Amino acid sequence: MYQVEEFLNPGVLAAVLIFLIPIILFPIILLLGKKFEKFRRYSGILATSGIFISFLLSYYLYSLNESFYYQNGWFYNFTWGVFVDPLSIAMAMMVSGVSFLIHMFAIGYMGKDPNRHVYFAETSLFTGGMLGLVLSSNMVMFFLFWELVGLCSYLLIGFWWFKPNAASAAKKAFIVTRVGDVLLILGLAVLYWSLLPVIKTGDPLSIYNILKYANIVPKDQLALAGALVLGGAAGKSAQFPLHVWIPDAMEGPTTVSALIHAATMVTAGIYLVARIYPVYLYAAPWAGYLVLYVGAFTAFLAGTMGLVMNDIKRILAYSTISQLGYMLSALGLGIVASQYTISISIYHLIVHAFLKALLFLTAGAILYSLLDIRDIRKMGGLWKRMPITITAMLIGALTLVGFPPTAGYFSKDEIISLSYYFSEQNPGIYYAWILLLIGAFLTTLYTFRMFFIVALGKPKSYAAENAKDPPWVMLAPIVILSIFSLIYGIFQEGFYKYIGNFEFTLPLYIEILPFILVLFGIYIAWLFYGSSRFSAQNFARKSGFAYRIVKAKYYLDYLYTNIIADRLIVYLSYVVALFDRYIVDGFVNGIGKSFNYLASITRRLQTGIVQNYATFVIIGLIVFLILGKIMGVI
Amino acid sequence: MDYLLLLLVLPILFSIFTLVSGRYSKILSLVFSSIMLLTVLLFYEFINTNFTTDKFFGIGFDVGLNYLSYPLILLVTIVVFAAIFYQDPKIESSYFSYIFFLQFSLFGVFMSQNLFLFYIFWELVLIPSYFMIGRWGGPRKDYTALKFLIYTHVGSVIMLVSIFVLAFNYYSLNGTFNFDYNQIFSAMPSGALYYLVLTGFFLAFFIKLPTFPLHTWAPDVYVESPTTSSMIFSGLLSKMGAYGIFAIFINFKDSSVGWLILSLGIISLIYASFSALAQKDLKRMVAYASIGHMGFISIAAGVYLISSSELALVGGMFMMFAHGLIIPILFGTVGSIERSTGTRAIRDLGGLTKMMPNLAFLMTGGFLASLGLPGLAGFIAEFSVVVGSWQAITYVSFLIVFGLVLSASYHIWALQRTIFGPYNNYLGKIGDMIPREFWPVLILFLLVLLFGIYPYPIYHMFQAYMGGV
Amino acid sequence: MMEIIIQYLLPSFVLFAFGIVILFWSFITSNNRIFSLFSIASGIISFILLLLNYGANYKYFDIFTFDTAGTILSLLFVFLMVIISIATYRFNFSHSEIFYSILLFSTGSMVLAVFSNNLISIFVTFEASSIATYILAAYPKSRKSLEASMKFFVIGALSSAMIIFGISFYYISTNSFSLGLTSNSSTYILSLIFLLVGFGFKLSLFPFHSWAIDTYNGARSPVSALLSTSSKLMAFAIMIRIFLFTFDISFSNYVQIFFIIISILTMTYGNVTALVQKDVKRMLAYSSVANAGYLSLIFTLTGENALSLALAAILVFSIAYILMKGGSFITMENLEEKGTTLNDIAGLGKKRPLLAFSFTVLLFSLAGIPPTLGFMGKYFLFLSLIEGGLWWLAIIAVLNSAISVYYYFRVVMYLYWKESNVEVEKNRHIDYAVFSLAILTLAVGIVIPIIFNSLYNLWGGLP
Amino acid sequence: MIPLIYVLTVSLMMFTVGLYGILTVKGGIRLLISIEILVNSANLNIVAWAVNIADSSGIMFVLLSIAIAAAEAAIGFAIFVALYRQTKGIGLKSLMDLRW
Repeated sequence: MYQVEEFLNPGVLAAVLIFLIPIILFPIILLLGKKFEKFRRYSGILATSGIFISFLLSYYLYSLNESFYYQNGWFYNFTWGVFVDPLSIAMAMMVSGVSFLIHMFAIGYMGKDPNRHVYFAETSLFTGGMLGLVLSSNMVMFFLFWELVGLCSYLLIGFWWFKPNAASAAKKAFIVTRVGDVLLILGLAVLYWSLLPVIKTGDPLSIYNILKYANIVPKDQLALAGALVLGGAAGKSAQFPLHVWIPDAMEGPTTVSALIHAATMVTAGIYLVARIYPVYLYAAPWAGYLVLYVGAFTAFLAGTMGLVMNDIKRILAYSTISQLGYMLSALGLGIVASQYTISISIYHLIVHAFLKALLFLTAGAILYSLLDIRDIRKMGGLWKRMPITITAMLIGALTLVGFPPTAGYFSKDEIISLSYYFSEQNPGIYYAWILLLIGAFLTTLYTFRMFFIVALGKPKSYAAENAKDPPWVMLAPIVILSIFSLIYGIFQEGFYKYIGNFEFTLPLYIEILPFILVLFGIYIAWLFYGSSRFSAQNFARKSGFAYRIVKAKYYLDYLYTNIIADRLIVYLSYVVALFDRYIVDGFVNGIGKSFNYLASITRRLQTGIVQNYATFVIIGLIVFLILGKIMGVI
Repeated sequence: MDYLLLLLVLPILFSIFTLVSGRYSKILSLVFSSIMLLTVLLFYEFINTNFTTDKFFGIGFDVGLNYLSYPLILLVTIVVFAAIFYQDPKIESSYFSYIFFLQFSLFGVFMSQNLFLFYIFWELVLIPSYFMIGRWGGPRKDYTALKFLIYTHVGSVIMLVSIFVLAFNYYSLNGTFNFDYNQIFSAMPSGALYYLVLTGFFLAFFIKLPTFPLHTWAPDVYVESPTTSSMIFSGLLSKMGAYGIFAIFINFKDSSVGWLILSLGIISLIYASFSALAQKDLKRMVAYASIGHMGFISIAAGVYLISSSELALVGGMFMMFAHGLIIPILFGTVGSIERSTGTRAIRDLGGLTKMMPNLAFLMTGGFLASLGLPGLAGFIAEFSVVVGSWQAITYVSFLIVFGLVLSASYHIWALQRTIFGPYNNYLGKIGDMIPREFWPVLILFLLVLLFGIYPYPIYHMFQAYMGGV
Repeated sequence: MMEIIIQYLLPSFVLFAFGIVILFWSFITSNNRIFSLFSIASGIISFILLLLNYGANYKYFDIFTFDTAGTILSLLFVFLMVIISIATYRFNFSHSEIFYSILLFSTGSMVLAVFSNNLISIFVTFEASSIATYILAAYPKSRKSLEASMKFFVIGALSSAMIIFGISFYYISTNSFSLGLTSNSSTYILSLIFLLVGFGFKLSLFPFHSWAIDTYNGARSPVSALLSTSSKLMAFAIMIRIFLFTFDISFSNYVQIFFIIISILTMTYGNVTALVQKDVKRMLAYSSVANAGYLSLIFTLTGENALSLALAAILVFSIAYILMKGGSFITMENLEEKGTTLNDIAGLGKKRPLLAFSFTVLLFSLAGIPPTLGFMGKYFLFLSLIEGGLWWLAIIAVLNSAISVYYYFRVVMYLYWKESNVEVEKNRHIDYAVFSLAILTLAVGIVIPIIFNSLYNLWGGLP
Repeated sequence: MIPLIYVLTVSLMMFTVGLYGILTVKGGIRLLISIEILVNSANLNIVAWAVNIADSSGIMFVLLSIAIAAAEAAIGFAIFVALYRQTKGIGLKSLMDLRW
């Protein structure tokens, strides 16, 4: 890790261009598309190629195989610049690659939309923002891109702005993430003031300084900062209790869900925690436990909710949440055990990006050919009709549940085993292991529930009967991604070495425990949904109460939306407005009115009768005489 | 430096020319305002130069430019240029002469170097504002104009008394009268008189700002005025208060005062957000948004008084610049909505993106800037204030960020109701922003974007000012 | 001796002479313009003569002290008289020679009154001017003006009786009529109180103000201009000589407390009651009562520095007061026929731009908006209050002036953005008269801070 | 030689009478009369004192004030006559057009 002084250095230029190119494409595509109707057809290709360039550039950075940072004055003592190390390079390659594939898919998927130029402009802006986020060298700049991708997600969720659900979902996503963001700002504030005395000069919020000096900052301050930053991460990565926005965000185009709400943006929170890992590492222990248990609990909770959804995209959304929980808990494990386990978490992040992009694209393909029917109960028997898509879906499902030898096996089970491994020295982690284990089981259950209902059985709707595979421009990314998900496992060792290795060994029965659970889960899913031996409805009816709670998403949405937002805040605002109108302003007007009233009294003194005036004079005389008497001078 | 007088003479000349120029005044005033823009840009050379005459009773015509006043003068010129470009159809020819007169008095406020001159220009601002509200206002213009006048005037006259007290205290100490900003505060009286002086300046500045209990003139004024006036008033009148706070009020080195104005700032941030959330009228909502932003300025000043955190103070100064650019965008877009649809009621709007894509773009941009999205000028300020204030007030900052969330929520809510969602077909077929509305707002937005990404040019001036202080 | 005193008396004698000349000239012609020109000419001559005496400080025994402050005040009186004569150039009433000659007589006696320094001379000149103004108020014998004059006369006669009483008590306690004598007897205080009542009537201080409002309202506007400015300032000058230079010596805190009460009541009463006036002329009457309150603030001051500052400030205030109040009333003259309510002046900005502009400037000045002269007057006055340590009184005063802004600016509102179909006839002379006053208000306002130094200790007869 | 105190008492009586008149009478002429009484009581005051201390200036003043009072009375009379021409009557209570 060394600092590059001059800007005109190939590495720095490449790093800057990686995120600058897609950002610059945004106005270009927008204006061209606005000016010329027929350019819009090519907007997708332009965006895709631009992102491909940044993919090549990030590969170039990888090939340089050295980590450096460049920073330059921005405002006050904050700097801007790029921070290139294996972590950011890996993220950059993942983001640009996945985004490239999804853009390619979107060329077909959004092909008929009149405003596709807007879509592609915004997605390429998003990609640029995401790449800037992973490459930025300073937390303020990081936060800038952090909010930029949030904005893009807001705009893209509301891409079909005329749909009321889309508009309100966009609003919800923005405000919920905003809650996290302000916590992040406070976290940065704490970091700023805790690092300022430590570093004599320079930028307290530059990532280099944070990594370098975190170990000599008071622990409790670091813990506070970490907790606040975690709040931001929870907002972006939809961790409990701020997870409520992702399922609604599925209102946007499926490609958007694939790109932003599955593969890239939602992992920004994980990346944030991994980026300033030392802050947690040297913090007071409770911060570590917080990270771990937020992650583990989310992994479990989202799994349960995924079980009862019928909207295919929402199922995937909940699985995304739970997988993010796995990543976060992987980091948390390392923190609690004060080990360097970023590699495991990030590896699962990347695997998850592939497989979830794959699953969403397959879902997109299904929606594409089923004319936007999203309820899985209206599907069925699609395997015969769209074989390639559903096969890819199967691959994705297997990878998600971590079925060997798919990549998921190497990433997710690693985390579970890691939790067990640490829980041996540190019993506090034991419950995390339980939660993660159950989470794995639940994952299997809802994934294969979805798969069986969609793939097998009879078509339950007219659209499902004559569905067929989408065109190749959409199939190609699916195929590529499924290949990745299959074979990416072999890169595990190399990846661990690249990011920073952490090895451990466990007895075999622990190693394969998750796998056994997975088999069991698949079997149960088969019993219920594949060969309908048991009826899920009956089961749901039997476990009525629990079912209702889970179905209602644990009433969290109800609490946030209906109680806090619509009742508390809105009624409070009415009260404040009335107060403003009648008390504060009423007071001001009251002063004026009272003066007028006073005047209407005093003017009565002016009777117009001259003798009254004379009387006033005499009264004045007498009063002054009395006054003189009182003062004792007469 | 006698050139400085040019800055004061030109607007007066322009206002006279526009007054006599009859029906050409619209185009002429546009030319004049662009000339002013160029002149002010050229005057970057003359920062930290002063012009003084010989004094009588310590009163002389002392004007000067420093790193705090120059950005504000630049802001005034930019906003006036945009507003004149906007040219609300309601307004007549003589309106522009009032605008230039207002520009003159604002320049005076920002450039004057002694309190007496400051007070004179401060009061002079009332006259053009009164006429601009009253002659071209809405249905309740009489009430609004008189309310604005009395409300702000009461604050000012008490400031006058405090200026006297300071002056005489200085006189009794040094045997000479002296109204200079930097020296007169060395003679701060004690006891009851101290609180008198404090109250005077407090009322004057925090009414103009406006801050929570003293804000009720602002929504009326912003809403009753035609769009051009709203842009100017919301963008510039509040800056007088802000300038007063940063140039004069922070001379009260008193942390209890700091806590007072800090709490007032936080209250008005949250309070304004709540009131904005309840508004049915889009323009009124924007007015409350403006009040909410001004909360940050008192927060910054308060934090500075508590812990002399330079970051927060500079952030507040930058907020005053950023807000001056952002709020006119909001009023401009709202004005063109009103012109095009004939209504400002949020309930009647919806899905305007269909008919007015340009407006949708600019309005989204303006609203996001106003809620402090990074990459736009507002963020730099809010971030500096929040980060800068943590050390002084630690957990109280949660209230500030709560206010941020609230402001985000009502902005987004308004966006969703007006330009997103299904199109309200009762509006019928309506046109997009016309060029005279589109370009000025776009220019302002591009400036906001520029200073959001590259704040250095303005930011370093405020820093230099703090270095000078 | 004799020739010197002549030089000082000449300005007023010129006025008297011209007044008599006008009376006789009325046998030849009854053309109003001739008389107006006569009075303008006489005004100019005596103005020049007064300017020649400027800066002198000459005591004629203890009867007159020709000091510069008095010269400044009398210059103002003469100037206002000239302005009034210009404004009334187009008067078309029968017997307008009476109006002009009595205008000259009253002004002449006022000029003498501000110089007189002895209770006898004070009484004589004061009464002369009062009697002249009774007649002026009655002119032109319309019902309104007669009622105004009647009220003026009754209260005036009563208070002149009070003055004689006061003088008698002074005489009893000091065995002399010349000012500046002290005594500790209670009759001395009695004389103070009676004189206060008697002269407070002229200055329209609170309990004795009632006549003023009706009289200023009922009398013809130029006359109201004269009454509300010149004669008031004359009484004020006399009061300064009596109370500040005589009674203050032995009973300063007594005087102070009296006047603190009086001035607060007067300011507040005038301003508050003016808020609800629909008739502009009556509103101006109330505001002139309020201004009397500002004027009487000077008597609440004690201490060398404060007093010397206040005595200088009061001159600025008097200049401002004469210009703006006289100008406002003369503006009213133009509307006298149609009526002077707010609705009648509505839209004047369109019908008579010049007049409306000048009136607006005068109103700003009355409201104390910088940089007009009215602001400067108040500024220095309140400055002296702070110097005297009466900052709370200063706050009450500035709050009062803040209230007053309401009714002044409401008039501006009607001038510029209200419509009415009242026809206002064009009268160039009034335009010029008021415009010149407005310009002076602005110009002098800007130069005052520069020349303020030269206004210090111009009052002769200081103890 | 009448003792001073007698004279002053008389003048005081006159003062009260005049005051009472001013406050109560209905007609203008009576008002003029009571004002005359008032003024003359004051004059009496001065004269008595002047005689008491044998000072001529007091006498002089009284002469002047009598003359002025006469002029004043004349003016007042003229005003009331003119009023009578306008409104057949000079009742003080009837003249209240200008008020409030």
